Amino acid sequence: MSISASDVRGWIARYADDVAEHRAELVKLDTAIGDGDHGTNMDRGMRKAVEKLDGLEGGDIAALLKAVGMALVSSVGGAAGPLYGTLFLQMGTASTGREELDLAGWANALEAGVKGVQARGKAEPGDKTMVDALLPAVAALRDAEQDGAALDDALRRSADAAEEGMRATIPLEARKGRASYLGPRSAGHQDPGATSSWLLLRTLAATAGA
Amino acid sequence: MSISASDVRGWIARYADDVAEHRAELVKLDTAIGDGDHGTNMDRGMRKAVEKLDGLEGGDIAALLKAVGMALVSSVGGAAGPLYGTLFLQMGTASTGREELDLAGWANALEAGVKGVQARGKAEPGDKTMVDALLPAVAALRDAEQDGAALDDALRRSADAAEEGMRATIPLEARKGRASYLGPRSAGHQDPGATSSWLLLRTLAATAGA
Amino acid sequence: MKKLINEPDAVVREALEGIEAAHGDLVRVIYEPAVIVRADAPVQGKVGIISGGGSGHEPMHGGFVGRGMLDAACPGEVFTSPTPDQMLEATKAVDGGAGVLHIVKNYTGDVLNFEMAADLAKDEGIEVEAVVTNDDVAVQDSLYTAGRRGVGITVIAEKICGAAAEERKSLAEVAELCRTVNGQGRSMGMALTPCVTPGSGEPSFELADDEMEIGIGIHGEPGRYREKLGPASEVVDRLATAIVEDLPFESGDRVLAFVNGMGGTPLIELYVVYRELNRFLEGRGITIERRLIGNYITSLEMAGCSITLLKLDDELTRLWDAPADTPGLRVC
Amino acid sequence: MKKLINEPDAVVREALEGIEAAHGDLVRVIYEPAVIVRADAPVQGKVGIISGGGSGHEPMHGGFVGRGMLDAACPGEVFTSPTPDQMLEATKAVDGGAGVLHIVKNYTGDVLNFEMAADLAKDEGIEVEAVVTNDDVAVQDSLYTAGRRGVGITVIAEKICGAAAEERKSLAEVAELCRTVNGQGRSMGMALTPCVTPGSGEPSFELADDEMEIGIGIHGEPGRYREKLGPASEVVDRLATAIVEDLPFESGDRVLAFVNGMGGTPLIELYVVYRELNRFLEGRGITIERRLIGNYITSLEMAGCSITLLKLDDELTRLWDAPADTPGLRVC
Ligand SMILES: Nc1ncnc2c1ncn2[C@@H]1O[C@H](COP(=O)(O)OP(=O)(O)O)[C@@H](O)[C@H]1O
Ligand SMILES: Nc1ncnc2c1ncn2[C@@H]1O[C@H](COP(=O)(O)OP(=O)(O)O)[C@@H](O)[C@H]1O
Ligand SMILES: [Mg+2]
Ligand SMILES: [Mg+2]
Ligand SMILES: [Mg+2]
Ligand SMILES: [Mg+2]
Repeated sequence: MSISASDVRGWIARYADDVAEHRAELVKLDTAIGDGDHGTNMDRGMRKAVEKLDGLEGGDIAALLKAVGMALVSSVGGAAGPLYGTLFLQMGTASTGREELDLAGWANALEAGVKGVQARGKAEPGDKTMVDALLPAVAALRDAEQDGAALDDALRRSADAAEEGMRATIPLEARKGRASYLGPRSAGHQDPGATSSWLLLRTLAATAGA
Repeated sequence: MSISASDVRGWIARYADDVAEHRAELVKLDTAIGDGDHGTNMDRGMRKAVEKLDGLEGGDIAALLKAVGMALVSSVGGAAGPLYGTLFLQMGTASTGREELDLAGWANALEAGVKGVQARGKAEPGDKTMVDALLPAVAALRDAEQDGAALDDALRRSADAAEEGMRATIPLEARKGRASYLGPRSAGHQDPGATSSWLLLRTLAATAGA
Repeated sequence: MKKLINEPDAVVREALEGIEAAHGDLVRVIYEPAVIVRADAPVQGKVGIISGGGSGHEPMHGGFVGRGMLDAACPGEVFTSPTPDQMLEATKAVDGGAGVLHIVKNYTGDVLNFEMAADLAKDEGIEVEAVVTNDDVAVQDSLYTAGRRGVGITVIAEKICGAAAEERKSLAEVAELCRTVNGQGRSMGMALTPCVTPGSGEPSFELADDEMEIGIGIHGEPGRYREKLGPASEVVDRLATAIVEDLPFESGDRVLAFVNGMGGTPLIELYVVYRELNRFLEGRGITIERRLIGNYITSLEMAGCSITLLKLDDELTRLWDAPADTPGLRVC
Repeated sequence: MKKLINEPDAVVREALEGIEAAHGDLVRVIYEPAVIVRADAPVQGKVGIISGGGSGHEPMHGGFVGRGMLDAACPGEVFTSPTPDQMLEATKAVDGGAGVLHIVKNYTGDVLNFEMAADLAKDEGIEVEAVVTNDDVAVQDSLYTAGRRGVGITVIAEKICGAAAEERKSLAEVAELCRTVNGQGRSMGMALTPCVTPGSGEPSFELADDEMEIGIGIHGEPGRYREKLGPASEVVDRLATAIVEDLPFESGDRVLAFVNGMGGTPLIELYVVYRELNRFLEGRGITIERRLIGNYITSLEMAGCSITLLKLDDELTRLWDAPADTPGLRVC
């Protein structure tokens, strides 16, 4: 079992729906420790990403992922735009020439993407950012690989790891992004970007699982 | 029995206290159908009037009343400043050369004052202004004169007439001043200027009665 | 009441001290009685122009004192007309021998106090003309009201008359010009929220979350009626229709369009309002030849806006474009 | 949410249409991607200066496009940094062959998007320098934060660098000047009320009737801490002390003092604040040589203010005084 180009299209379409559905919730989280636009930004960006893919023929996974990245960069703005944009652009580059991604291939792609996010945003684990959801997800994929787990099982485990990482942001004091301006007042709130990242991986697990 | 210069001083001092005490209430009335400053304006003006009298020697009633008028004109502002200022300036002129005012003398003075208010503001009875409290007070004084009533009794009757006139402004639609901008919405509220005029006459009755 | 002030009773005086400290190059401040005077007043041979009114409408009027606009302004207490002695002081301070124009907004308090001041000034031998502005179409001009209020057109009249005075036009000419501007101008305003005066500490009226107040004045008075809050396009349609049909403004007219913020409405919204006004007037064949957008005649922190239209001709346009250098309005 | 708008999602675009209709003589508006460009751009041989950021801070930045200030501004969605393609479009539109300066406020979003844009512009052979402003002393500049926010000094840097560019200073010189201004400037802000973005419809934070939020940014973020609201003198003492001691500003220094309204605070209160600031600085032997008072970098309808001080020298003063002709700031 593996991730095909149509799986990617389905994943992006479903994620756009999930973001729209959780838009208000993401805004609320960002209002508490930021400026209240994360939900709006991601919703606007994912709608553009879906449009972009609809206008794109063919089964080149790298092309699809890069198209999503470009759409996010040019429509999301804020911190999340360049960061999610880079995530997808790097995943695309890492998948060049692949017709489909097996567990190892997907793990490599996601790892490259998260490396890109960190290179751009300079966030370390524990800084209370999307990285706190993304890095555990990569680690979980690697463990699953070790265990020779099936792809769908591995995706579920990476989504669970992301959820755990997201919840772990609650007590943290932010050290990156807008929330860091609050200092101690940022503790006790869940990071919006970590939340949208968990949603991203949960949706993929659901898509592949289906 | 008659109104002496020291009665006038006592009246003005007590009225200043009454206005300070009712400042918030006058503001509230003016907020409903005006701009919410009548209490503040009258309070500021009466404090100045008291200062002015404290700095003024002697027992010339006309001089005292004119001094109050000048103080009000130069410190109250708004519609009430020129109107109450004119009221006292005209009362002063009408009392020229008098060491004290008997009932007839006071009736003449108040009548002259109200004439001045009407000449300046062009308000007719029923326009929902201070005139609706002042004119009945003059009429009541004249009646009392006819009945050969005592001064203190006459003053009480003129204060009662002013109160009645004040209450009668409640159902009226304002045709003068700021309240007239509200049209029908001005009905159902008591006029702030009529209220401060009633207070003025009530205080005089109380002063002379004491 | 949440305000950046010290003592409520000291607001006007302390703001004057701030203005004096900030704009000493343009204006001079007199405190007893309170007057803001152009630094180089009196300008010999020039008609002096003064205005005044309650405070809380800043930058009007004090912010418009300077070359090309007012020679002096009399700030009253918040929302309270100033007193005759302030106006007399201002009149004497700006009389350069060519007489003094009093621009008076039509409110009973302003009119009565300016009347007393004009009498006193004439007693002192100063030639004075008073023009009363009354451009607010929200008020019926009838025997049953104090007449239409003076609102947005006052700012425009101060600019245009100021330019004419700089050209050494006579008092009669400047006064006539002021009447012309007032006669060709109309305004109407609305509010999304009330305001709170330092003196009262209470909201000037109550308004539900989905309501707006139409036909408000500039003193936090309630308006003519309230309605459900609609989109900006409807609000503009409502105000502009009343304005355009009152004068009336007709197809082919060239206008100065003034979108004024009441104080608490963000500039981004005023530009949305201007967009709607521009579309509205285009639809009626009326051309916006000049415009002014921003907070110029305010009601403290009230959220809302007013629209003012002035029918232009070449002369009025030329005078509008003439240089002005004041803290509140600059034309280079 | 009470706003003079149509569709929340359409606010930025419709405001741009209003700006285009109002200021066509000064600026040109591009819609896809959204950029406000100086009407006569690119000016051959002149360094182009662009800035950008979320909308809701008007007049910043779009209101500062024009002769003597910015060549272009990129408006993002409300409180959301614009995107690299907007910045690339702006950079190309204003490049007159002398290179382009990006003035970037220090927010993660602004910095990351401008970084991507600069890379893309360089790929197209345009010389770009970026200067990040970070004058907000409310934020500790440490490894544990995204660093200090760029606030009030940004407006001043745009004015001063704009003047230098008009004098045909080189990109390196203008960029260095921008660093100098940022280095000699400090700011801090406070809020009496939150603001409501059209997108969220909810207040950005809750504040009791007797509380104020100290150390706020310009995006409705909560501040560093909240306190009981005191008199203006205390508020100013609080902000100015933090500012003065940070640089530090010392006795004998000459400064530009910028009292900025967050949007919902009446001008009369800003003058009271200026009065207090003037007294505070006098007390420390610091001379206010130039000043700016008003709503220039706002947070929608938020009530509150920020104070910015810039240490001046003759050259900076001369450039501050140089002519500028923009919708939001005019120097004659
Ligand atoms: N330097 C960074 N590295 C990684 N993620 C970051 C960084 N800065 C911010 N983020 C993420 O971005 C999210 C905020 O995104 P968003 O609200 O859309 O942008 P903005 O903060 O500009 O309004 C935060 O919750 C955080 O997860
Ligand atoms: N033309 C007028 N004639 C007589 N009294 C008037 C007139 N206009 C207003 N008033 C009185 O003045 C009162 C309002 O005074 P005040 O609030 O101090 O002035 P303003 O209306 O200018 O704020 C009204 O309640 C009314 O009684
Ligand atoms: Mg955000
Ligand atoms: Mg009143
Ligand atoms: Mg009043
Ligand atoms: Mg944002």
